[in-house]
Amino acid sequence: MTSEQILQYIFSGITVGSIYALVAIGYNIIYNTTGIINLAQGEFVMLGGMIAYSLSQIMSLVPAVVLAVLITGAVGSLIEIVFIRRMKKSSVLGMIVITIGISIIIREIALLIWDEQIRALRFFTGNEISSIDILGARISPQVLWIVGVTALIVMALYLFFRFTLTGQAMRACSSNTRAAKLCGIRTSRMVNLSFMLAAGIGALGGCLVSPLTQTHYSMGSELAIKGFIVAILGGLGNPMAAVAAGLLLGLIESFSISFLPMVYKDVISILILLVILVLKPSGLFGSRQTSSLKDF
Amino acid sequence: MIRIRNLEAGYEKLKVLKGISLHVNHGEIVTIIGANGAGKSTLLNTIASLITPSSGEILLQGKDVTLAPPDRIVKEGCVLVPEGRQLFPTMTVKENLILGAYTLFGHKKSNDANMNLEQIYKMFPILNDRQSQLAGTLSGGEQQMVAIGRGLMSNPVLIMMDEPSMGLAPLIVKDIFKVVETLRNQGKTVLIVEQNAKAVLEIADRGYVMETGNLVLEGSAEELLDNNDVRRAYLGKDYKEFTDMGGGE
Amino acid sequence: MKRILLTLLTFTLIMSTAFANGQGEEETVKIGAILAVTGGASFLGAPESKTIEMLAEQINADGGINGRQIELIIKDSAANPEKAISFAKQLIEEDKVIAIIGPSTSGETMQIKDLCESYKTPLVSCAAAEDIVNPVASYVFKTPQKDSYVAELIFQTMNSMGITKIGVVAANSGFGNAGKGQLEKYAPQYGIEIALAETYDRAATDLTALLTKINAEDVQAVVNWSIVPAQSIVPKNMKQLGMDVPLFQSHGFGNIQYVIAAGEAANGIIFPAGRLLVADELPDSNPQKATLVAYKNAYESRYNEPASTFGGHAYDALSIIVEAAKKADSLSREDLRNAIESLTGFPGTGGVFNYSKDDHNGLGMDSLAILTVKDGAFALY
Amino acid sequence: MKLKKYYPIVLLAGVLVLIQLLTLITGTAYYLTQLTMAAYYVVVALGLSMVMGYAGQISLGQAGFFAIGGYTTAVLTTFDLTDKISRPFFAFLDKIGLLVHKVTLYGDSIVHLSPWISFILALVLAGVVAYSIGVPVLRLKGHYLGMATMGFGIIIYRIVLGTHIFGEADGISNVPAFPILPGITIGGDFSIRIINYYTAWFFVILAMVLLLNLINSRTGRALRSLHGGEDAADAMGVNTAQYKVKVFVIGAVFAAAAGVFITHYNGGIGPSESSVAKSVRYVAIVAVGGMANLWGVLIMGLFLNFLSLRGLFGVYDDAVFGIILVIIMMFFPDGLFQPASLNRIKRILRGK
Repeated sequence: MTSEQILQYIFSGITVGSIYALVAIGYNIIYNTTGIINLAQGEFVMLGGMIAYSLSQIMSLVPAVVLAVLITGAVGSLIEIVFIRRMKKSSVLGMIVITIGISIIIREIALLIWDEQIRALRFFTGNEISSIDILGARISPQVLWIVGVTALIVMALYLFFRFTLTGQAMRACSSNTRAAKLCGIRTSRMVNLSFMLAAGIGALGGCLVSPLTQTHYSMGSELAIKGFIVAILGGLGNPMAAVAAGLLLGLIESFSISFLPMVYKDVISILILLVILVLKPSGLFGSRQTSSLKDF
Repeated sequence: MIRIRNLEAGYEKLKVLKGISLHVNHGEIVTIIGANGAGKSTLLNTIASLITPSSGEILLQGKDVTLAPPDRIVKEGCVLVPEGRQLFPTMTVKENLILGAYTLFGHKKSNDANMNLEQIYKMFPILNDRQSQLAGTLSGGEQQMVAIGRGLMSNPVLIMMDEPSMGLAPLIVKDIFKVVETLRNQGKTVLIVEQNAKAVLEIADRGYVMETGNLVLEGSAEELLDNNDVRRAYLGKDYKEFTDMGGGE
Repeated sequence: MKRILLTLLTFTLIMSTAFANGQGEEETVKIGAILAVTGGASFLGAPESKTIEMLAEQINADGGINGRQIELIIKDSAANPEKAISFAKQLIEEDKVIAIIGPSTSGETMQIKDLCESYKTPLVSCAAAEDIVNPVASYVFKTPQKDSYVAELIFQTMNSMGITKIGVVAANSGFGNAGKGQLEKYAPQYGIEIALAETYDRAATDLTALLTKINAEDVQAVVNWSIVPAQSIVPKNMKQLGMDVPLFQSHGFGNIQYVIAAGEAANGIIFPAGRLLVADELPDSNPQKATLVAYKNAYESRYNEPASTFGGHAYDALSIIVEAAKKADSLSREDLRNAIESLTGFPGTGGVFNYSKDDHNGLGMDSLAILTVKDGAFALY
Repeated sequence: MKLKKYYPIVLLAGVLVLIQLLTLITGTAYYLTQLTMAAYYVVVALGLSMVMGYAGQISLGQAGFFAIGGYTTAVLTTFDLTDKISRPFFAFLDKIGLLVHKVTLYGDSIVHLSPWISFILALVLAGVVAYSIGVPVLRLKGHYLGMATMGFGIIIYRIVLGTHIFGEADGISNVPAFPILPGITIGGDFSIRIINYYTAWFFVILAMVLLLNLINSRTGRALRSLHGGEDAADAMGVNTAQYKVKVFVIGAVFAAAAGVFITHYNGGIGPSESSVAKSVRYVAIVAVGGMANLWGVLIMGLFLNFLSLRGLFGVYDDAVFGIILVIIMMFFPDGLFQPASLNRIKRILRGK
């Protein structure tokens, strides 16, 4: 393997990994405030791409993306109000099942609205044939957008959770819901906010990747599973580690292609999941203590 | 300050509070003593609105807050320092305290919050040193200080405490109760639930005795200390243990 | 106990009302269709379903089959073989259709091939795989061009361009695998070396890693044999990687939507396909032109989306059944089968069909044209 | 032995005969096709009901076990042994009647393994896989368990989809019929449809009897205590890990058996049978049937599969199951066929 090739695999891994990380961050935000794994997270990515595509037909790209993020955030909030809020007393099993049900319903509605055709948002800069040379490896400018915006989101989230009162209140809800109530924090509002935030971030991710990977009504479940693997790999409830885990999984998948048939790529990532689950459920980057003191 | 009439509440089919009526006057320390499972914690949780009562009413400074959500109760000036501290273990001491003032921020009172923070640090200097340490890593006594401090951050008029002495060494318990007295001297009102009846009656003005969901006895602290039934049921063994332990130190 | 009794009773009631449904009018001619309208192959099944609904209306408006109206019964299998089997049995026995259109995918078609053969029901499949008509089952036909023609045509074009070393990527769908097989089979005949042949997940959305691997082999061209979404991703990823070699695709690229999705990167893609996509460019002398233009215009004005060759396969299936039924001695399944088998010179969207006892596909290699993408539109190469 | 508990089963048998007679009278015997297929899917759901309802564990990979059964038998019985028959091992198998000679529709003569062998191998394989997956995975809880089982399902799906001998995306067709006893053959031929209907339901009843006995056995009591709370069960001295694995293996073997039968009945199997969507569908059926309610699961499994296989839901097939999942979880978290839920429905019907 030449060094250019290795670099090319690395870029490919980072691109895919950033997408996984964005989905995993969504999981973690909701998990942190509610303890729910929202298996409909992948559908938010799909919705973001689809809505932005439709809007971009009648307006320019930036407002289309912004509106798509807002609308999807509202959808996330609505889902929480309509479905999740009523499920207070439900078991984990019930929660898994209902989020699967919700994801099926969103997907079917998307099929009704956008039919089975694939859609692609236009490139943020350049077009399909633009290519940037970095040390002999070549990437699309969209990759820079994906990686750059992912990094920005992660930083913004860090600042939000660390230094704003609302962010701290959300962390408080995740840390100890009862105590948060006693501090006068409206926990239901925080839960709603977490759904909104997760949906919005998912949607932004959907817009970012749409020019490269395209958007299809059934793309969500695949991403939901990959995102979950990454969330577990990083240690559930830890968005920062999710980013590292996302990049790691992206790189593993990318390099696995160089020596294995690509069809078994998913088998590898799921085997990693199973091994991690059985041997170290706290994730690769979390010690057992920190996962018991789950934190941002 | 607070007046409760015929309060009934519980979990699912199990009724824990069977018609509680009590009142706490301004500037008082009132205690509720009783055995494990009598419903003392349930009572405080119901006042704090963590549990929705099935009937009865709660008047806070004359306002009906029976069905108000928990954040309303806090805004009305009533906080609960819960049993077992219930801190945010993965957040720093400072963050824990700031969150106690959460309700102030909505009303552009963030200056109050900073002032309160300084006061808390003055009251518990050790917390000042530990402000950026994770709350989960503190000792039991320090955690109790954070819990009380967090409760005080929202400028409450009524502070409810659920078993503040639980799991603490006797010396620390003494300190904590000293703080409670200080609070009363600063004009706050305190409703305190304790199993350590002897210790709490020494600082309390009045007390209630609770048995299986009912308040069976009411009186001034001295009356209760002198009451034979109370002595037999709640002070006897505890009293001996407490003095033994206290004497040992 | 009482509860169980009660539920069982209600269940029996529900079932018996289901059984009570009477039969429809005798007047109509029933034609069944099993299509993957939803699910993983919906990009095939959805246009197919829309096409035959539209066409059936047209046929009925024009007087149906010798004065009898046709009634379409479309079943959505979502590309699940077990459903295709269930529906096939239902259509054969219960609805007593004269013929079945579909299924959309090769896998499903193979699952019901023997069933239709055993129960002597004509099946006109919209799936591509060669196995469907080889060995020839007397009741099973298909309308899409054979994979082998596509492969051979690609190699012929490569020969003319002087390409000798290529890389092959294919989706792990039935379609992709069959295509990869044909390419590997015919490459030696045309003196072409396949440096690397890889399959990828059919839902893959980023293939840069795979293409990097291919690029390292110094190939002169890449062939991608896939369906949605990869056929638009491969060209984009190739451009990103700065690969300048020509990209050949299969006839699965036959929908202008994929060109739109690939944008600038689509320009220069070479692929064999039926002439539907370039209908307007054809000379008037072309026997297919009338059919192609009629279908294309009707579909696009009605559904407000571009016509694809996939919908065309269903168009051909239904028009072949109707045409044969008009000529058949009776509307019995056996006579219909005979009529289909003896259908020759019938212009469809996929080509001019000449069925015979040994050829249940009926299309020659001339049914395909080599197309390319110029300025975001299909053009003859 | 208390015979009373078998009355509902006798009743079920009666209803089944009634349905068959009804179709005979009305000339609608074709309904039996989907009733037969539905029966096999019911067997899968019954097994899953034990895992989910009685043992309180979630499995989002049940279709994987179904596929292990179906694909094992499909691969083994479609492999043409004509040129291997002279080898001593196969000659021996042939001698003891474990090879089947037949002529295909297209006039080729082939020799294949008896489905009995593949049936037994499939069950053993499913059991072994379930055991080796179950031991490590069932130690997990909640989301982790759900995702681990789903991961298992996806791995099976991916392997089936990516491996040549499993027919990749096309699946395996031309699977021969399965003659289980003289006069009783599992196969798709219309002439043996009534036999197939009764055979399939015989297996359902067999499964019911087995499971009802299991529930009322020592194991069953242990299971119920397990559902009540694992710590409590542990405290009572119940070896929870062992019982969980046991039930998991039973569920897997049931799914695999159903997979074998339906593959021979349909004459083929495709990758969609192992998809996550299929696993979710089984979960939906168990949920709507009432989790720990075998009768509810039986009835809803039959009902929903019957309608789905007849294409009644049209393009909304998946949506129907999604909506079922959401409604059941929101309003009847214990399942429809549970006293609390039935009361609730009654109240709604009364307009309260």
